[in-house]
Amino acid sequence: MKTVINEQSRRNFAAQVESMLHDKLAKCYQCGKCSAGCPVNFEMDYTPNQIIKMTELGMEDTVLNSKTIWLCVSCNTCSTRCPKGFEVTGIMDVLREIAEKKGVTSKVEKEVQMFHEVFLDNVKSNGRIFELELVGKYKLKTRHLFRDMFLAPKMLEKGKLKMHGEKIADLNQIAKIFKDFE
Amino acid sequence: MKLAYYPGCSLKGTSFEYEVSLLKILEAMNIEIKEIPDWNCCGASAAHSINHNLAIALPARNLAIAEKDGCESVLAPCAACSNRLKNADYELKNDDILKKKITDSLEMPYDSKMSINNMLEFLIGTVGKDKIKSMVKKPLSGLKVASYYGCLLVRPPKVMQFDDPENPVTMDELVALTGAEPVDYSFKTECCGAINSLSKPDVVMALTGNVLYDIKKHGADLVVVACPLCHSNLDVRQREIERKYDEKLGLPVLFITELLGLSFGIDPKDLAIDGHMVAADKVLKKIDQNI
Amino acid sequence: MEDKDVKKEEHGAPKISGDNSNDPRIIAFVCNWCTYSGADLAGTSRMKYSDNVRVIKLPCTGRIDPLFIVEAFKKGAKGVLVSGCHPGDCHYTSGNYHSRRKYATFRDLLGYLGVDLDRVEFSWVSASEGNKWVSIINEFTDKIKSLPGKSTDIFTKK
Amino acid sequence: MSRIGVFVCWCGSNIAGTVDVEKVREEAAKIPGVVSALDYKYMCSDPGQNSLRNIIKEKNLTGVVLAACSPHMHENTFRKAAAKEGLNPYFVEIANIREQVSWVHEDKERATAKAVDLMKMMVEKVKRDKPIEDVRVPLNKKALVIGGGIAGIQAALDIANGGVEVILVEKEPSIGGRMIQLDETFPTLDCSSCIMTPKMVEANQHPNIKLYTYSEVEDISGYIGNFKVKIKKKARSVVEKDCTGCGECWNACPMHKNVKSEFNVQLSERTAIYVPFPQAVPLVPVLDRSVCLHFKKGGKCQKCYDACGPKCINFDLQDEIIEETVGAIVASTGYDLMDTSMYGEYGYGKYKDVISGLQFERLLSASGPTEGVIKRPSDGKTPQTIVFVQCVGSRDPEKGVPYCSKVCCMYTAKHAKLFAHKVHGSQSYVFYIDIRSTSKGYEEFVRGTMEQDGAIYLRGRVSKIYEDQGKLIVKGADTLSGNQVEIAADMVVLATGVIPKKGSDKLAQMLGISYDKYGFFTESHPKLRPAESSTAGIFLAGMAQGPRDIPESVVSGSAAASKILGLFSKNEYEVEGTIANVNEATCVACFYCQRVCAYNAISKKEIKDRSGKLIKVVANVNPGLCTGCGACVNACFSKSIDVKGFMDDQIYAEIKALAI
Repeated sequence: MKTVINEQSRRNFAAQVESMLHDKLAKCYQCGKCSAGCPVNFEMDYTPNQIIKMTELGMEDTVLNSKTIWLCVSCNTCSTRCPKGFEVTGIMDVLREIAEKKGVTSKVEKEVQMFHEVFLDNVKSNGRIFELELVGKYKLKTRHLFRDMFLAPKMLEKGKLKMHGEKIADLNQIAKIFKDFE
Repeated sequence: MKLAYYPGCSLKGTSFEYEVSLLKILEAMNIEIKEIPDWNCCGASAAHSINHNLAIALPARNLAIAEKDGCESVLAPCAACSNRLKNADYELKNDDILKKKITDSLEMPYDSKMSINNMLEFLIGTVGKDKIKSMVKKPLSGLKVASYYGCLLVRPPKVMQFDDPENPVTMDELVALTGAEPVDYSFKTECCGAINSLSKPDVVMALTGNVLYDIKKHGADLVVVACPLCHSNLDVRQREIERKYDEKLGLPVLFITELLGLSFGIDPKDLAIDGHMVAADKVLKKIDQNI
Repeated sequence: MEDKDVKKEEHGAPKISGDNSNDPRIIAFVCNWCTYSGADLAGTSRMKYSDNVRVIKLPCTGRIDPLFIVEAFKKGAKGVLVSGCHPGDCHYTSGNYHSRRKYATFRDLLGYLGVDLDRVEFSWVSASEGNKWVSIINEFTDKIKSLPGKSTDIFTKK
Repeated sequence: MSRIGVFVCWCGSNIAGTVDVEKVREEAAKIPGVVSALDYKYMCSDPGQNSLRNIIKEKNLTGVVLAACSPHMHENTFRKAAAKEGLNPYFVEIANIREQVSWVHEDKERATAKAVDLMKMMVEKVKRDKPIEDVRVPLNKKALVIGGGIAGIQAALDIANGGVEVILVEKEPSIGGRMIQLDETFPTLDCSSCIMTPKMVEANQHPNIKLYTYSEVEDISGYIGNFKVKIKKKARSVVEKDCTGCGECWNACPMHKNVKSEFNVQLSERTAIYVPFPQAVPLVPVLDRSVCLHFKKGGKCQKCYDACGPKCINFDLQDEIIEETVGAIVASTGYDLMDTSMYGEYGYGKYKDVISGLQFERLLSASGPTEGVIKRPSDGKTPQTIVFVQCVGSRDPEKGVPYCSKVCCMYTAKHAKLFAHKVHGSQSYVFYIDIRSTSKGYEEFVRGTMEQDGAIYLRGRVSKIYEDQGKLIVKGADTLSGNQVEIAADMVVLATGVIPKKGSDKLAQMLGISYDKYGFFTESHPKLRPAESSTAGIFLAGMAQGPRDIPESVVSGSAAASKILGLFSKNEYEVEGTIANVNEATCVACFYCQRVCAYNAISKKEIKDRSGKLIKVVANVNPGLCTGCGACVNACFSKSIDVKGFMDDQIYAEIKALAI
């Protein structure tokens, strides 16, 4: 592995992340406590502390295409235990948001990204989540048609999956919120 | 003081048992709550994962409606919902520029004076230990109960402002009130994988498996939770986990409201305990034999 | 060299102590231990800053009498800077707390006397903060230059 | 009429390159009262100083202004030169035209104008200078050392060996401090008690040292040369001079196994009447009244009294207050360890086998609770795998302190090494962030722990420790391999951060010395006056100043001692004369000045006539305490107090010199 640092793009990327994060990357002193406690670290391609360092170094492509940012479950274990009070969970949100805005599609963890997108589409059109529709659309999009299907009959039987979703009355306002902030 | 109720999507869907049992024990204790009119989804993890402002705006709408409705505090039984509501409230308090953007978009003011309670804060703080204790008709003595808190109730501590983030005890205290024995174990606040339940089932099974086997090792008869996402992973995926790791668990997973309801002497059917994937029959039988 | 000469012409002959809003006299009351040393450090580091400032050295900002500030304005200063050690770092244990507390009280007095409070600044510069001294002087000078009115307007009549 | 001489220095081209020195000289000559103006290439050189002296003599000058470099550079040089010609040295003023003019400005014309202004200010100031005499304070040649750890003992011995009397006060029943709790010391693996005990004994037996153990400083007043000290000697319930240290009393005490031993950091128990450890100095027990049955159950139990041969146990002894007068003080109160139970994720306090570094020292020590055999507190088994976690509490601004505790890297390496020596085939893992091993032999020592003793170092912090089937599962990270690491250990040792001794902030307030936000005493100057506190006559030593190891503590103890011996080599202490001065004729005795004085330098003075009748009360400045800060001047409503060298009329004259 080798990185040639381009000062201008390094600064731009780091500054963009810092302004969205309201925190300084230099605060992190790479002690690794975030990575030590991360419950999903075992599936990640880069540890959380490496993501922070790579962001500081301006390695935008590597960071935005990493599995790590999509595998993060936002459990906040890292931020809670961080001795420097650095927003480790926050930086994952920021990087995902940048990836989403730049249209970077995660090559390796696209399911997670798609799930978030389908979820928000669902909120946009109903104001609330209609779970059966959410699951269905997600499965169509990812083509994981049969994964978890064995759960469905029993869940239907138990009444856990409703056949009809609720929509809220003031969908116009929801549409406006999405228009203003999407 | 009117108490607003924000059920959230899960309580109206996959975790309907939570709402059924909540309403049942509130009825028994004679406590009234008022569902926020025309509430919307808080955006859950999807929103904050890819759109920070949306993740504040969606919950803010609910808070603003509740405030307009004359409420000063809101109960959000779902840990994810209460987490998102608290996060939104925190950001609105600390970021005036963002607050203006959002209230302008909502065309509603928000005064940032709402007290947001998760289920445990509501039970211990608003209802109170004495009231709950006085309701216990059928003590659950002899029952070993592990309280599973997960992430969203306690983290991040500066925003949640609830209990000790490494070793919370509120739910254990509630368990003790029912006469059951709280079980201490190591993974009370380890993550179950929550949001990636559908997209990364393997990861979720590994994480949830860790928690469940640790609870089993410490000799619990059942698990109580105060979060629909935790419940979903611990209950719905339990059979799969047993198959994957080839080791029996058989741990019923109840909502804390259901456990309280049982100790109040409410019929398990009225608490929708039969709605869970892992049958609680053995535990229920044990309770019945107590009397 | 030519450029410099041209510039000089633009501004006219530089007026050292002239009563000119573009070239305001600024008096700085500083403590001997922190800020004076900080200003020395700016010198040994060969940093450059505005030459409008004249420093009056005192043992401690606790020694500063608000009437010194009034007197400075009366004698034609257009800005007065008071600078001492950081709170807690005072060479004299708590002298700068005294001056800070006093400053709050005497700010009202200065205001009552008609002093334009925008022209009085209070800051902390430690012995190691040569760069901070430089930026405070430059920013304060710019601010004073940007303020409307002549020195005679500093004592505004209410 | 003033006769002022102005000397403008070129400082080579340093000043002359940017300031028109001749113009400054010409302007000086025009000022009324200036009788001589001169510019010269290097005023600080011998010829420069000589011309200064000659002109003072020739022109009979009453004041001198040097337009030169900063007064912080050469004020003293020129004052001394002037004094040689009989001029009061405070009649020399410096206009700083180098650091604050020529080096910071570029436009020569404007820089010259500024230099002229500064020169004029100083001429006006020097015209109003009054002669100032330096003040002399008599010295009581006796020293007080507060805290009997290694730093305090070293200071006391050095002072005593210099022939000066020392009072050594220690809060605990024995001197020895933290060092006597340690097993072996890095990097040489000297046995700590083997090198410490002789020093403790020497301090106890030294004819010039008076030792007060189980005692605390209760009050201090006064100033350099003349501190009045009140020492509370807590009731020991044992008459020291009669006790032989035989041990019959503590063997007879029924309260064995009831109280956790402070000395063994909770790892063993002690009796109610006890000596903290066998080599205690003095070897005289203390009766802990908070747990003793005699005091708790109405006087029935007196088993220790019955067992005592010389009958030196006395239940009626009371706290005693001892008053002493000393000329100088050493504050060496040492440190405590942070309470690591606040790390819920590490389970200290919850899991018995998660212990602190100091507890591990006691497990290693031959005089410790396990007689030097490493055993787990939970089941007494010898651990085979130990995980050491560094930076617990240190370098953690969120939960602990942001600073580095300095000694943990080294003692952890020592722990891992000694563990390897004592338990063959064992394995240690060390989680670290950075290794700080910067003194002589330290880096080699750490490398040896890795290369010879086989300790595995992992670069990263630990996030969680939990128990699983008799093992402690340590979840950490190794950032070098980019991995999350999980280790099943038998025991975990936390390298706990150090904080100042509890109550050191209160002592600092009593002494009137400054301390930082953590409570560590601050030096008068961090580099150049590291042994001095902010208050004259009070010196600092040991960990009370900040994290440091044994050799550094010894050095600081010796440094404080040498400062005191130096101070005591004269009979009087000289104080700069630029201090506050009261005009007794106009003082109205409101004493606002007293309220704002941070140094308690102002007292009430009664003025009586010849018959002894009280005429008036006025404020009086104690020259030993006054530092000349000037806070009192502004507090004075009747304008009766001023600071010499910075008087009101001088400052107004400086402002006036700048009039536009």
